[in-house]
Amino acid sequence: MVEPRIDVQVETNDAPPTDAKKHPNTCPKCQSHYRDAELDESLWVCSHCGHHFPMRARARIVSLADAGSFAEEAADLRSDDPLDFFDLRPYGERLAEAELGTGLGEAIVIGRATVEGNVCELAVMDFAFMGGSMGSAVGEKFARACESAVEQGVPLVSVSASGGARMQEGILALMQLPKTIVAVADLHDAGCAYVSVLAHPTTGGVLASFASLGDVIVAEPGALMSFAGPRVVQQTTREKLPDDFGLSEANLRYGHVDAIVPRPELKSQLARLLRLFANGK
Amino acid sequence: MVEPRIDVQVETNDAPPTDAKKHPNTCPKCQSHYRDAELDESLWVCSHCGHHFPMRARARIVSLADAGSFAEEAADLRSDDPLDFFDLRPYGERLAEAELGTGLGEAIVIGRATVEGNVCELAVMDFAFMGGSMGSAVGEKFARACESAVEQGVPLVSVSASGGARMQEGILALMQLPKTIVAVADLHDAGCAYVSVLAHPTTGGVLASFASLGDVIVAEPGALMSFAGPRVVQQTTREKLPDDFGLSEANLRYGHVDAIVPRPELKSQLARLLRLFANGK
Amino acid sequence: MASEAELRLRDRLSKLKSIGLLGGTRVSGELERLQKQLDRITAEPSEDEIWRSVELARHQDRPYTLDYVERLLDDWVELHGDRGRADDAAIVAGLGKLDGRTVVLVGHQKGRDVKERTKRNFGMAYPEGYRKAMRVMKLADRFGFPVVTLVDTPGAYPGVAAEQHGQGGAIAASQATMLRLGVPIVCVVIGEGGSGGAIAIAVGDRVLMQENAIYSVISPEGCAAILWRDASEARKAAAAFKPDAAHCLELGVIDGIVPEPDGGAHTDLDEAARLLGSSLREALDDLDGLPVDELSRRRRARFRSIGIFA
Amino acid sequence: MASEAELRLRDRLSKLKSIGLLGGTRVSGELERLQKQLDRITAEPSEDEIWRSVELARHQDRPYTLDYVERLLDDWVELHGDRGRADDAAIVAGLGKLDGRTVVLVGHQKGRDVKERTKRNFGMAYPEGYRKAMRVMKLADRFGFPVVTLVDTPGAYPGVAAEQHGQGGAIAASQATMLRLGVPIVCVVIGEGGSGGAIAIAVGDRVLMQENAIYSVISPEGCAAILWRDASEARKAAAAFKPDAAHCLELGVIDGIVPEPDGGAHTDLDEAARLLGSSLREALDDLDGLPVDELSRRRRARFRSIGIFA
Ligand SMILES: [Zn+2]
Ligand SMILES: [Zn+2]
Repeated sequence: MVEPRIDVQVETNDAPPTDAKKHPNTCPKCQSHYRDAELDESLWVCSHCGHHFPMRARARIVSLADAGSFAEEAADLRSDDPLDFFDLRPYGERLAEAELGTGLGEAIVIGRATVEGNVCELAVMDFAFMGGSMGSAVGEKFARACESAVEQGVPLVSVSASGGARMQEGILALMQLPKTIVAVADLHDAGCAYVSVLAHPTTGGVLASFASLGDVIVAEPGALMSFAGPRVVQQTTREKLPDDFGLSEANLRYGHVDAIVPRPELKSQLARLLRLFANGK
Repeated sequence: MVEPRIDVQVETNDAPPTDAKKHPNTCPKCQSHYRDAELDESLWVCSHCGHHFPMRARARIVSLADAGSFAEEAADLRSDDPLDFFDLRPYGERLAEAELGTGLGEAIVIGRATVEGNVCELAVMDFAFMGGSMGSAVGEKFARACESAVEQGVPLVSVSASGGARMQEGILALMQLPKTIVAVADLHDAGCAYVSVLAHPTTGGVLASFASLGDVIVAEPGALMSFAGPRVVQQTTREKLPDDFGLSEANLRYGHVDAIVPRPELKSQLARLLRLFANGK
Repeated sequence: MASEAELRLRDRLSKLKSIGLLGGTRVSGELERLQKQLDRITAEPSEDEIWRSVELARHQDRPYTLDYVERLLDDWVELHGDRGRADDAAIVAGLGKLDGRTVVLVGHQKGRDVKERTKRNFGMAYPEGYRKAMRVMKLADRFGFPVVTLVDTPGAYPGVAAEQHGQGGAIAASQATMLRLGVPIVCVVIGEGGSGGAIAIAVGDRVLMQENAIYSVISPEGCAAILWRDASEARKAAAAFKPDAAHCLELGVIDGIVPEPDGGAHTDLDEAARLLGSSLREALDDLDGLPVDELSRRRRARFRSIGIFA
Repeated sequence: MASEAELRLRDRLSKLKSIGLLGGTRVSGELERLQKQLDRITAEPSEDEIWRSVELARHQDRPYTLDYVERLLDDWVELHGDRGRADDAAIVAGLGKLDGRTVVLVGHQKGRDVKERTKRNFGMAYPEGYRKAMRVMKLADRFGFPVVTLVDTPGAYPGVAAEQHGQGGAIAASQATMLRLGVPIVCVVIGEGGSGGAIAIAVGDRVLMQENAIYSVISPEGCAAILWRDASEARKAAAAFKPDAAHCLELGVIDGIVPEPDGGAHTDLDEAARLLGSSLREALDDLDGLPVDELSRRRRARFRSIGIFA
């Protein structure tokens, strides 16, 4: 019999991928420690060494959208529990806890905004909500963001941060890959541009669907972008992983991303792209 | 100043690429020697070791087309000498000599035929005519073969054997690359299939144009198919070349050809493909 | 006594009948097919039954793609290579005739013996495999050949080189390519439909599963390792995420179930092939003659509508 | 006294005027442009003049693609990578605005100092470079952005890895891709237009050459080595195969010559850029508003008709 191997799609851990023992405001690279307010000020970039801390969806939107321009859409949409899934705890309980812990209804926030005056649709993921995993609700909200962009005739900008598909929704989670890809195809057929920003981490089913289909793909420095996570690769193949395994720097070298853009430059770079695409058909 | 490097496009030697000291009917692999009649009988394949000798265009057509089915086209088309090119000898003299030596008007023969009863257009190159090099006349004849296929609504089968573009026609030789590619585009737009057979050697401008654009690409065993010839690569890069550098076996491994088909099976394999494509739109 | 599964299926059936709610994605013959399959499902599969599917789907004697090719297609010509980097033997692709109609077939291929398993990497493709699939499917598109895919993989290969070669992007691109093909596509999960590696070639107009195939977002072992922190809880995990054909049908993920010989496809390869061939024929006949834009509209609507949320 | 070159050019001009023999490939403004350029050419270039072009085309201070980008485009965003294997620095590609109009620009890039030359491989691309070019040109196609290419390469890189990665196929595919783009394409040879490596990104609606650029099927040294069995006969070889702009115009290979500052482009980069910009603008304006199928028909006719035979 074929030796059963650990499959690779999903690494939906609730824990963030950085060293769990450290305080989340301690820079894992240089050990500098910051208060929340300081990190908010610096866009969650270590002012000492440039390390990019994970950025929450709301903070990301504030950092990109012109003040007061963001109008959220589909805020009421929530996950269901179609499989009555129960592992060590019921899925419903995990969802409620995530909502309480993050203040978000799901792992993605969508809405219209302007960036330096350029109208666009934003779709921003939040790793803090169940590891940014994609179930039916995330897929649906991303698809609605595409549809809203089409209605407005404006580009879509997504910021992904995800451990992959959400296991607790079983095969329906896998089906969000083609679902979001349909939405991008419709977006493209309507002549709207799609800029995909990959934040740390963008893995599994999100990398294997919409996040890889941007007309332009930019990544944040040091972001992990791999289909299979390093742990799974290590366990399955017993290969020694390169130091920069799956990082955006390696992906730039291997031709998979257009550019690495440090967070402080992201807004102006997006504005530049929006201006360029405003000329499109 | 940038160190001038030897460019790579063309290796149009008149000499065949096999060891020039040996008799052409001596197998370079196993040293078996054959009479012409024996090789004709065996499709110019060494019956001892399977080595594929170069095959002349007329013999190739006999081996592929059903008896009496081949109707040649554009047989009168000849090369001109637009640059009044003169190296050690005038281009016009080289052309005349090639025609006398091969009995062919140019390095390619085109015409309609049936293969196991399936109608198709054939375009067959001959390395013996100035190294199968492509100038304006070869480009024109290939393009006309495409157009004839379109008129008949049948697939095109080409058999290439070429050292590349024909230097003696300068920049006009280079322009035969896009010219033949236009012809393939028109062929495809008309819904006709194109099967490209690569014989030894298919290099330079022919590999970098029509020969690489088959819907299906099959190569003969041991055929060299490289853009730059081994000698140029060696001289330019000082790299040690792998033993199978540029050979069809390596190209299969690297994903560039669909299959390697030994010459005795070529006709039936082409017939199979023609039957399959007969169902196309 | 009607099981919950049966009730849900009946519910789905009545919706289809009344308002075409899952609309646009169904064509004639759909109702009868659902009805027939409904008649076969008399109870929600138990944990044991689900696990039996997992075992049968992975059975060492289960027919693989090339076993079906050999039994169903005439004039088969395998096409190799992605025209860029390599030929990935974990995916086979080629042209053949199904009842005289030229089709392009793409399928994962596991190996039967140790040597072939190594060569085929246990059916786990690199990006090169998906790029070969895309190339050959685009050829089908140019010539109007229907596409048949056979899905049978533990998953896309999770290796260093595979990542460096762009595994995630290749899986996304392959799905996007399938969405845009202007020809009918029928996909059948014939063994393991393992996550991204499976969906990469499973975006079709009809998605079917063999009776004992499984289709899942993660392997039972992988799921158990992450959620139960114990890979040996695989059986429990499988029961929880329900990768069996009956559940996939119930969830609207697949359009029909391809019957297998009693005891599983491996007990009678010829009969398994006959049953698969008959389902393929039926599906292709159904799709025959649909205009390209209608085909595309329905295919998109089919996948756009999958998912359950509040 | 009218030189032979002038006579041939006049002949070409009269043909254009009377029967549109090279038909379908010319649009308004063409006649005047030819006339103007005719006025500049007073004699067939001598062996010395041709060799001077070879030297100027390769001059170490000659402006490269990014020198023009910086002077001509606003909002430049460089795009990297072929989405499959690597980012080839020998070719740059990106989006920018030329006079407020978004264009996609693709060009070979040589290096100015030793370090950059190594990084950019002297402007000699691997297949990855052409695959990046194709990807970005397809993006232009989706959004209707005109494409500008700047050609400046000794040739595609002749290395073992480049061959293994499919150099020949990539060059063919890139040309085929350009033929099918539904947007205007203007190509300018700004330095060395070296054989397959050049034509790979030079299939456009307008193909121009700078005054001192060269465009050839092989380098003078390569030609001399093969035909004269002596690479030092390069000057003689160049005179024989005539890679200079005047001859390329005469042979119908290019549509016009972009003037350079006196002494060559390297003597005044700003002025060279101004002159190039003005030619690009003129060409793009000419092509503006042509329907896609007309554009495609003319582009194909343009290349289908090149060649001289008996
Ligand atoms: Zn730090
Ligand atoms: Zn022999």
